[in-house]
Amino acid sequence: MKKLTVLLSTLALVLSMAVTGFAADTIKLGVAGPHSGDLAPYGIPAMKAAQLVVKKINAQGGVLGKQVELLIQDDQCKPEIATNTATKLVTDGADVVLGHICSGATKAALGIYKDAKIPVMSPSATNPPLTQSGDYPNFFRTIASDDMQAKMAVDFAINKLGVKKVAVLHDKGDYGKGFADFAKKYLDESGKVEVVLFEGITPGAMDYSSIVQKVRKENAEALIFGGYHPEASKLVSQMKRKRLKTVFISDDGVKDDSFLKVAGDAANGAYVTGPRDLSSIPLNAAATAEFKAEYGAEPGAFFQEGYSAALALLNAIEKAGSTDYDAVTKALRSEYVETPVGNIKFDSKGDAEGVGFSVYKVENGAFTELK
Amino acid sequence: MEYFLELFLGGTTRGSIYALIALGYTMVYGIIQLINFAHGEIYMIGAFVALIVAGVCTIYGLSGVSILILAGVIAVIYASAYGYTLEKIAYRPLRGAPRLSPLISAIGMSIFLQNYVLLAQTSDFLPFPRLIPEFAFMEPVAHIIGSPELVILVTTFITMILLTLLIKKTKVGKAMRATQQDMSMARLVGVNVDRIISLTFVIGSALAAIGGVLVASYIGQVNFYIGFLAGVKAFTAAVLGGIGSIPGAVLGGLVLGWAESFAAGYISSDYEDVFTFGLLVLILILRPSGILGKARKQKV
Amino acid sequence: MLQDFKKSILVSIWFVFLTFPLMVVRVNTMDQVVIWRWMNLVWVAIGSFILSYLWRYMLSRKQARTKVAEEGGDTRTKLQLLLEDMNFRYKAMGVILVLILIFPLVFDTYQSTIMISALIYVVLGLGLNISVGLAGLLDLGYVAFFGVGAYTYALLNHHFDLGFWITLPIGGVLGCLLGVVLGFPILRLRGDYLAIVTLGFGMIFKVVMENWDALSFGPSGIANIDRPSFFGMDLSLANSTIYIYYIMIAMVIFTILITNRLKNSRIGRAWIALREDEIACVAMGIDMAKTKLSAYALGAFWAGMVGVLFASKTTFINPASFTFMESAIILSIVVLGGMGSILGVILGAFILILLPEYMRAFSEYRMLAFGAAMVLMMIFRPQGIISNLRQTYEYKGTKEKTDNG
Amino acid sequence: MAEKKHKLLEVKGLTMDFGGLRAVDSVSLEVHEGEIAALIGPNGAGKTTFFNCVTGIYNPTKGDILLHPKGLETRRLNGLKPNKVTEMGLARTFQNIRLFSDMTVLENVMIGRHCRTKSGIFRSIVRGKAVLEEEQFIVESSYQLLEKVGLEDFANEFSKNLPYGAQRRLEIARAMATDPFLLLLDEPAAGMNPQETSDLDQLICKISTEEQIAILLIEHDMKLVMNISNPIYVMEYGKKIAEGSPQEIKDNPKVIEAYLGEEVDA
Repeated sequence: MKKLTVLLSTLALVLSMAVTGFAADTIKLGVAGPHSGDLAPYGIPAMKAAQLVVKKINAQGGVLGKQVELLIQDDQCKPEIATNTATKLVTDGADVVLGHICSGATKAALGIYKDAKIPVMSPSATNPPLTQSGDYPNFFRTIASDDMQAKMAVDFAINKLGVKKVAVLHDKGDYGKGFADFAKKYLDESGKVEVVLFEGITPGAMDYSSIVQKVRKENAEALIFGGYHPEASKLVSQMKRKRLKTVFISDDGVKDDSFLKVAGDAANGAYVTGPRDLSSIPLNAAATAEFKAEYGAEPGAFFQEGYSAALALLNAIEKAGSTDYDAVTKALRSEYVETPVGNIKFDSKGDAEGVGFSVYKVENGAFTELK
Repeated sequence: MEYFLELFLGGTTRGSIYALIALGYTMVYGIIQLINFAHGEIYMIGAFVALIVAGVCTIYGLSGVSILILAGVIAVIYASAYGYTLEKIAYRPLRGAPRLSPLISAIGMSIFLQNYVLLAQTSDFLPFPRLIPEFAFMEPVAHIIGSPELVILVTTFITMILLTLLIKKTKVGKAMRATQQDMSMARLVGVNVDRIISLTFVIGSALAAIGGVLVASYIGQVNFYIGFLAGVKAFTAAVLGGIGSIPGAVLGGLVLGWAESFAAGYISSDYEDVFTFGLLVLILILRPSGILGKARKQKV
Repeated sequence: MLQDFKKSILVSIWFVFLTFPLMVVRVNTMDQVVIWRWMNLVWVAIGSFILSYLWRYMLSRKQARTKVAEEGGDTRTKLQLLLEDMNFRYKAMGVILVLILIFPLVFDTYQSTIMISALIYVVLGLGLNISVGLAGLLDLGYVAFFGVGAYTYALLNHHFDLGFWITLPIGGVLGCLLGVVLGFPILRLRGDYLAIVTLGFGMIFKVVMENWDALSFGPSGIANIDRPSFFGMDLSLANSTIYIYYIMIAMVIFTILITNRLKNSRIGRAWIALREDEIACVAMGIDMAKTKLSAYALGAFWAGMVGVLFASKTTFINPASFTFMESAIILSIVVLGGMGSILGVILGAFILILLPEYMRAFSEYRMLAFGAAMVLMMIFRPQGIISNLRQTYEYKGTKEKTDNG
Repeated sequence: MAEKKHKLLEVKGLTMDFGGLRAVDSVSLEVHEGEIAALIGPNGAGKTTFFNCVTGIYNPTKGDILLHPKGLETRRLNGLKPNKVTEMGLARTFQNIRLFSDMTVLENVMIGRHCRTKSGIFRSIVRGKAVLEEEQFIVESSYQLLEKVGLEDFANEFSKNLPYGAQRRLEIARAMATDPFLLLLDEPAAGMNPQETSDLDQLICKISTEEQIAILLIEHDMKLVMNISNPIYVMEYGKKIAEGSPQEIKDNPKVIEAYLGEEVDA
């Protein structure tokens, strides 16, 4: 029995040494996000972006003369798994991390990176408190936060559409409700508009006919919806069925080709906010071309943001001259970097300066940016 | 008043779909006292098969109503086949086992079927072609009740009449009722009980598939997860009406549809599911046998 | 032989028919493309052919086993006999204890984190085992109690800065109280109604947490929850993980000890009797309401406690962590491990939580496998991986009369 | 009937309706100390329903069920939960055997001891001396009961693996474990062969005399009933049609008609 114990513990020791590894001299870029499960479409493009960036930079001689090594971890967008993946990245010695994708998972993981003094940059976590609370000095993002989006949607509704009565709906989710809460706040603050309805709808419910009738009863001129495209397409289809003329305004979660496909005709005339159209930026087009050359398909959601984040992180290490936490965060805040989302640096809270949203209108089954 | 009518009709539409699915639960429960947890998944599979058939047909150039009928028929056939297989694999070997066993097996089957469709197809919502035509004569009242709702109501009504006739008038129906009342007695008088149980699953699944096709073409989207919530709601409807009772399932479905519709319309949809389950708990406490259910005398 | 072959061919053809639309056709209605994946059909055909043989073989084995049991024979497996050998059990426990204790010192933080997750599920499984495994009350909303514990700590920590150790029992007690409160209205419900109502409660918990902003901060959740402090000191991530690991080990041992004692007590026997036959149970003078409530509430207690630990480990919680799927996973742990069997549940938790973690490549198939396993277990091995170990009693057996007045 | 003995159970005008169906129609009955009373009647006469009313499984529509424990005050059983009735000292067996099939024979009997012992949750967790002693007492006394019904050799078998006749005896042992002064046996001889029946015959007499437990039994086996019981009550279509000593019953024309009209094996 004793022998067995000794044998097993020796074995365990050897194994663990193998895991923690013979640290080669590389810069380690951690990538975390959903790479499996139903939210994988939001995580895989950023992962591929990081792979493309690292491949390119390594071919050019790496960062600070060292090769960049990728550590990729799946968090399935679940907070409890995200803490595990964060721990994994920390123990594997990641110098900087690109991720996570979902706001909830990011929040759960950030504390771990903070303790380990690792800068983290998300291409997609738009939850405002991530930067605004000041709790996470190690957090940066290459996408604008939800409140900016809500502000833009509200301003558009008031100034461009001139509506007086607005219904605000959300899907009870983290993202959707956050957006709706901000929209309501800005609508109330404007003093020009009455919020006639503020409610959550149940994702997966059979239909939304009652709520659509309620919108009609309240005579809302516009409906601002916070949530994702499946519910949005159900709502617009039923509004069309019920011959409602209410204008539909929604968020980035709806600005997805699936919305156009599933809602069909009913989508026409809807407005959604989303990251500014950046295809005119040369680097943006180049990144897209790179992706197409490598994978033979269109890049998906958050590809450009992920590409930008990877560039920004590695650029900061290069400029800082080391992977030291203070030096890297300082470089992120002071040095401009050319990326597919523009020439950016980060403010003291971690939001990128120079990225923003636009309003898009659905016309003839396509999103058109309104300037 | 118009608002009330709108909510009422919306609730009726939703409720009649619940009723279609609830019938499957109630018939199966009536015969083998099992909550067929995977029944919602059969509904989903029905919708999915219809989507695939309709998709293929559209691409190969068929049109309109003929697709709807073809897709519907194939969906019904497949859902029935799945229902039949489900019973054979997951429930038949467990006849006579402790009560919890088939229930857990059913939950397992539900999870399995969901993930089978997820892996074989996709996790995305797929657009379901709008196959139900817009009738011109409905246009004046379209804001209250549209053509799809009308089609749903009419189809459900016809289906239920057919089901009633089947159960009341045919020999098979008689055998089903006999089996429901006393399985061993029915066996003694020469009813092939195994076959009747299979048939119950087949009929229940067919009804669920009809519901699936109707909902999918009404809402316009399908994914692997639509069966879960619909199944839970429909089961709730079956319990409300009195599980084991066929008119009870229909009434329960309608009551649940109205309750949800009015709750969302007059109170708030924030707590929609809370209302549903609150109603269920209330009914089970006040009248455990449901609205139309007869109290089963427990044999001691 | 030929008969079997014919049967399997038929089964194979049937499944090819059945899976044809879903496995073969993939249509994209927007781009007007149909993808035909014919190869899948071949796999289905071969797979179902082989499986049908396996199915028959397993069925015949099961029948043989029940026959032996009916004739009063011993159906215990070698493993089970080994486990019932007290001597072996003590030795094995010793070795396992040593391995467990040195684990975080040998492996890195990540491995310990994974192990903590598995241990959390061990406690959850043991808790649910009380109501499902012992008392036969199928609870599909168990995750709500887990959520109550997690939210208790998150909120008390957020508003009042209460520490982990104070909140730990509070979480357990609140879980327990909720168990009693929910338990009351559903006492009179029979097995399957109970299942659907508890499922409803689980969903209600999530909806309430999503909507009641003032209490729960809604879907955006609560962040920056403190990790357990070590005598007032805040630890680094690595040390804190090791610390939580040992807390978790202590909690698991505590849970095993208590559930084991309960199981082999007067109360535990009453639970099992309730599961076996409600009517006979009350006719033996057992108060059904009290017995059911105690099982339900005690099961909830563990979920509440371990919920506190969960919140302190992840430092962030939101309602999305408490879905029906979570309840289903805990239930499959209990079912697969063996209902009523403590050792089985522990093993079940390790298999179901660690396997997918180390086989990330197959994680997509995780839920598929869970579902299939639940069905197959019920059919072929309803007692689980390790069935309930029988307690032995010692008695003198005098023939003399006693005064049992 | 010689001297008047202490009256233990008194049922007056018991009526039970299920919807429109009257299953038991104002039946009155008494069981005295030391008696082995029997309730007989054709199938569907309402005997088991009568039992279920008395033991609290159904709440009767009308009538009184009074229990007069010796030296204690009279209790009305109507509407009491079954476990309360059992606590009061009235135990029963079931027509279609209801054993805890996945428990051992010994454990089945130990369940019967539940209402006479009191270790609660916390004390079971702490497992102090008192609890251990109580546990041991439960085991010992249960084993002794098994000895009494002759099942001690099967103590560690699963109850589902017992032969039919032994299962019936186990039900009796389990019921006796609740320390009753009145035992209600629902067709204890059903499905037994003649040998088993005659063993049962002796067992019932032994319980009655040695344990001082009064017995009320429902039975189809007329031979058994006539051998051991007195008085006998006869029910038909929910009504009591006769009562008296075995001889009186044998000669009662109503009884003969009821039985001849129904089936011959009675």
